Amino acid sequence: MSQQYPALLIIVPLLSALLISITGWINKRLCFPIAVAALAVSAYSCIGLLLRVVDEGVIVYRLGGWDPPMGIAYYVDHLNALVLVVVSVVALINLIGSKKSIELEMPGKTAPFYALYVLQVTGLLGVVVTGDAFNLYVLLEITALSGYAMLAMGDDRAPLSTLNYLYIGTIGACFYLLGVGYLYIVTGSLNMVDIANILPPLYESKAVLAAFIICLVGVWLKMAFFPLHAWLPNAYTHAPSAASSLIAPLVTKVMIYVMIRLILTVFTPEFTFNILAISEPIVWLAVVAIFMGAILALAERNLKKMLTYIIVAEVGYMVGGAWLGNRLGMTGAILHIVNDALMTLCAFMVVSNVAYKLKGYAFDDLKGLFRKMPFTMGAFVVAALSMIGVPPTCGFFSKWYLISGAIQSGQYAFMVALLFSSLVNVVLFFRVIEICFYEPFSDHHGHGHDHHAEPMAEAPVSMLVPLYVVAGGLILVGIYTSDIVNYVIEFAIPKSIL
Amino acid sequence: METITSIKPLLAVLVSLLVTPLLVSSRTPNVREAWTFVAAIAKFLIVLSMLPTILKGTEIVYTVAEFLPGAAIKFRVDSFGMLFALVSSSLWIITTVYSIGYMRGLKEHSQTRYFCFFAIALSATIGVAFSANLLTLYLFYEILSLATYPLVCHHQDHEARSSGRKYLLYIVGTSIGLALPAMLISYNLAGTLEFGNQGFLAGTASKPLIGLLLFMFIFGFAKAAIMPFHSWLPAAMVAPTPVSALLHAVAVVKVGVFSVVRVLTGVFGTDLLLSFDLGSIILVVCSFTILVGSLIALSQDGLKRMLAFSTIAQLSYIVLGIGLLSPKGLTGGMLHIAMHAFGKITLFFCAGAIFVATGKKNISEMIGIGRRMPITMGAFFIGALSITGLPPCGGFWSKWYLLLGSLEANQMAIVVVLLLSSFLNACYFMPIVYKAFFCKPEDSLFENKVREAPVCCVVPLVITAVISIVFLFYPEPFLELATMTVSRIMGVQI
Amino acid sequence: MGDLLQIIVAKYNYWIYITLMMIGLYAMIGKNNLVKKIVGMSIFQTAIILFYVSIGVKKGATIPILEHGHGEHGHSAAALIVHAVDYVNPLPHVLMLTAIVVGVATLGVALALAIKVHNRFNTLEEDEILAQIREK
Amino acid sequence: MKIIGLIIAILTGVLLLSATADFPIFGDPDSPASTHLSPYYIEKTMEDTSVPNIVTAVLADYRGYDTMYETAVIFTAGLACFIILRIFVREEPGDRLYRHVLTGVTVRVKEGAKLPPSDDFERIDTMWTPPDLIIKTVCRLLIPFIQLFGLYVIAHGHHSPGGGFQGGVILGASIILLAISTDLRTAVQRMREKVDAILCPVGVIIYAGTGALCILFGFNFLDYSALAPLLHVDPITARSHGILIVEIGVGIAVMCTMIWIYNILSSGGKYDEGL
Repeated sequence: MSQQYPALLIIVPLLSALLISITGWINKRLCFPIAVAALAVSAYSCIGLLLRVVDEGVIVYRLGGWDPPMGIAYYVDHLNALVLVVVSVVALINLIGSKKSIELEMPGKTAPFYALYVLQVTGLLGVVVTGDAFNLYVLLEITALSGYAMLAMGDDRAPLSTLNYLYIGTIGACFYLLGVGYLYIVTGSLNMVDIANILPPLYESKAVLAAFIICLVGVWLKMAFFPLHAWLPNAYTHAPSAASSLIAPLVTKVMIYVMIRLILTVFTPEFTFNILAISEPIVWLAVVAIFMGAILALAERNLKKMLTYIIVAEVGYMVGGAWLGNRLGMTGAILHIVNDALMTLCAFMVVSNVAYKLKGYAFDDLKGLFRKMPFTMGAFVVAALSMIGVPPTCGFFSKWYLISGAIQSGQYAFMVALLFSSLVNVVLFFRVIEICFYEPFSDHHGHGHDHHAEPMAEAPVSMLVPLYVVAGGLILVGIYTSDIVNYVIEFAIPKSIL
Repeated sequence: METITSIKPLLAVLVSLLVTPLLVSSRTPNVREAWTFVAAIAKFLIVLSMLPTILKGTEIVYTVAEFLPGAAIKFRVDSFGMLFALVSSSLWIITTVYSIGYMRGLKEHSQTRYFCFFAIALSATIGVAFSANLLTLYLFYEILSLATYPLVCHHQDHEARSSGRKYLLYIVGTSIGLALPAMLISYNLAGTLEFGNQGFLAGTASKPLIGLLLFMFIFGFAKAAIMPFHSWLPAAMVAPTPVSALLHAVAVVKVGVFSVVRVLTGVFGTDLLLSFDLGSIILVVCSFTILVGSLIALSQDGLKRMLAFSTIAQLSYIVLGIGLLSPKGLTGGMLHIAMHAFGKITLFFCAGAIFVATGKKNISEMIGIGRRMPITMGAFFIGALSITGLPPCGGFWSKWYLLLGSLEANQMAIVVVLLLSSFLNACYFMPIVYKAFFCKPEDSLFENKVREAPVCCVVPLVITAVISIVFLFYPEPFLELATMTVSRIMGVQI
Repeated sequence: MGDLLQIIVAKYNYWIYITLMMIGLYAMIGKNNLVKKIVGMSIFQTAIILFYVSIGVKKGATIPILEHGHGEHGHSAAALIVHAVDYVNPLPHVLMLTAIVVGVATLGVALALAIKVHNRFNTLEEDEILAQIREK
Repeated sequence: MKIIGLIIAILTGVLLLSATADFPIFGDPDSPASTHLSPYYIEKTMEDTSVPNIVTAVLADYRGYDTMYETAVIFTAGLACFIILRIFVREEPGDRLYRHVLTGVTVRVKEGAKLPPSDDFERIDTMWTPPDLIIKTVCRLLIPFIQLFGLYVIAHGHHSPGGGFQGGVILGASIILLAISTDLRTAVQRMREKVDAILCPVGVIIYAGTGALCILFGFNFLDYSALAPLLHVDPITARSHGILIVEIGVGIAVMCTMIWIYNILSSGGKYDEGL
């Protein structure tokens, strides 16, 4: 069966999503177990696939039995095997942790929500695993559509912000599609590897340049790279907890994967870094992105919205790292895909726990939260440390690679931006922690007597356990960074990048 | 250098970390504090059990995880780390006793949280002491910064809040803004972060870059409280006194100084500093801190604030000793870690005991207090002598070595600085002692009921005061550990 | 001038699609009404569909359905020989079937969202909605 | 915003136009697109799948995986509209209108009140207008033929332009036509929401399940030749049959989703009164 892992990891969620939407009309209680089982099988296949890739190298899976480039094929190499594992595991954990919150926030519509959730994961996995440029577009649209639907289920303003996201997302996808069309018109192929083989004599062509730019801009729109980020904060803030804690960690990260895939496989590093020579301005753009993300986050007085701006900054990290054009930077960017997915997941799961109990996450609502929800806040602190970049949490190690890459290529501005954003994160997170830690001051001055202890109102265990799995994962991934880098990422980056 | 692999260093670090779940789940305060005790004694015993091996000249290493070549989470116990670990683990036991007396005496809230974070902070301290490379050191340094935050802000009032902000801003701000990039640049230059006897930066960069790195490291480890990054320390005095005592006289600040010393010797190497003549920069910075710190201490009325400024000055002694780059100077600097720790913790214990007994915080309110609290003020006197560097206290040894070191290095200016500073120390300590014993207390100041603080508070300060005296006659094993370190680093026997 | 005209004439398909695309893109960004933006989106997508389909065009070729005898399995050998130049490129058509479907799907979801927005704010003019949000 | 939009649109246009200089001219038979992959499809389709309509063969077999997701996209859109808009209300508050079919008399029933069970009355919309006889009759006549044509388009996709999508849309349109020409309630009576919503994923399951079946036979996903032993034909014909099966799945999915989306959008999610 291990031969079929690449198919299974997608087919099982797809079929179960369909099954869920049927059982939703028959017996609603069955939906959740089906969804969990499907994602568990998918995660199992992804992990099995990663282990196989580590053992055997690139795995090609020909769908329909047709040889590429005639048919569609999967090329599973170290890069996408790693991202697959991240996507499937994050989705699984979040699903388990979100059950209560989904039931609370969307009574009566849980079944279609689970179906959309699983479809979204299917789409993301498909985007990551595919080796066909057009197939990627189709799966991107599945991701997008299911994402719109889930995001729109939030509060009053959610439909509007989702509609804005839909416009931008559609422009992004259409740009990508146009880019693929441009590549197709000059190469006649849609298979990524095949395109890469045909392209070299065409490197000087304006059409290839236009294709590259338009693809890149499309992907940037979808990943909310600054100045194209405007849709993200509102769309994520007003979304239901379960949706935002799935979409926020994964969608931007998968789009970064797509960008790296374009750079590494389709256009090859030779073209991207040597012939185009636009690395420098893009790294500068990333610097601006990081600065702006950090500063905009500072202006927010709402926990969830603050986190969304941090995502904008983190996107800057990864884009910058990938465009540094050296091995360290690329390693950092790929590693940060893993780490940032986990960090963001942890932070957003905390937010959903808070929302489950407090019904709000403006700063003023958070007073005294350490007393009310000590376990949730404990996980929040771990997430905060990771976002700040304190060892041994994983955030430190990817930042390490990114900064090393910046130093190696002499992009000191990028280094400064990373450090600046770390410092701002210190301020951001400790501001929150401070509010949660101190309030209420009330009658207490000096020493001598105890606080009037507010009753503890912790989130249910079914939400806490997954949260702590993620928080523990942040530290474990940090400790096993070297294994991830040496056995996986090292092989994911072509030898031509030094 | 002979090395053996053993899990002991990791155990020493983890023992207090692992006890935290027990602390949280304890049903009664007595069970909780019993666990703290068990952890403290276990930690001390583990550290102690490594001492003979170290004294034989063997080093103990243990690698937890390697994430880049030359950058691992790795422990290495050498003589210098041993010295520091011994000081902090032994003082933790004493401080635990004191904490129980102090916290119960004042009926403080959230005592479980307090003991938990105290334990974590000690884990991090030992982790710093035993780290084999800059990465591990940075890791535990950051953990310590964060673990002490809830301790500093224990009272959770407005003052604690603003102090906590300042604390984090200085400590975390500098470590991320300065130390982290410095570490990364060093790694990119040398390809390793492993502390070496002669550093690993030699021959990798030009003088301006090395100078820049030096600057970034010294100020990056702001726990060393070298001016101008010192003002977090007086602010942190809002914490309960045992925290100030152990953390802000011993663990936290010494971790800062320890890190600076480790970086100076293990990253740059004395030869590199000598050849680029960078020692003098350190000397200037430190002398400035010593003199200004002492002068500010003179003008303070709050006892703990005064002690804080005194600590700032004394910490720079240690760095100054390294900056002399002479064997005797190094010995003196390292020895001062131990001597100052015992002396200063005594003083803080006294301040706390006075507060528990009378509720007074200011020096001006302590006139005549010696008559009511003779044991406490007696210990205070001994601690003051030790800090000033006068016999019959251990502090004499470190100042003596520092003086010899500056003579050895032909730094007459430093000799003057040292003597002047000792004079200033005497100036701010002795009037307190004098007024406490020889002035008649004003009736309005004390009610008749005032007497010594609870036993749990008094015993520890007596013990530390006695140890301070013992050090004059028996400075082993600290002196031996310091000389071993120096001979390893500089290749000379003292 | 003549050259330019010749280029435009020879590649008029691209000019047309780009013009359409610009109209669509402008409507999506510049229009105030949410439904007009959706219309712009459709124009944009249609432009891309036109572009793809025009890639597949071959002069002198016919639709990509092979000539074949009905019902009988006994194809003569000669009938099986197919010349690629005789038929237009089928691939863009396949791709555009997908793109059309995606376009329809997006349109449906967008309209559903627009209805929801209208239910909430009673208007579809973006500036009026923003004003309402700010008032709160 | 308008100026920004203009600038962005023009910039994009200029970028895209500048690249066309390197493009082959319109209808060039020697363009890369026409010489790289497409000759293979044109020349080998008959051999590989025995389907004369190359577009169908490429759509459902060579790139069948794309198409499966295309169907999934449609289904996702249906589900998305459902979750976004659908409101479950037992009964709208307020009075209901009934019409006596034989006499054309309209009866207003107060909230909470009930009409005696009878087939003579039909529920009508609040904005009801009398049906136009011509429209009603013509539609009634047309709909069966439209549906027949839809089935033909699905079934004959191998040999002529057509296939699951086209046929599915035609079938869906026939029901929508019913809804427009009469009212939504009539259409919903013919095609209940539950049936609609279940058939919709069933269509996709037919597609994906066919593919998954191939895995069970030890072949790759969507490799229809695996179905040869099941269908008792040779592998190449099995491909042809496989294509037909998935086209039927696509047809069902597309038809149901079209109806579903229309019903939800036109009734604002309440599924009672349409346009």
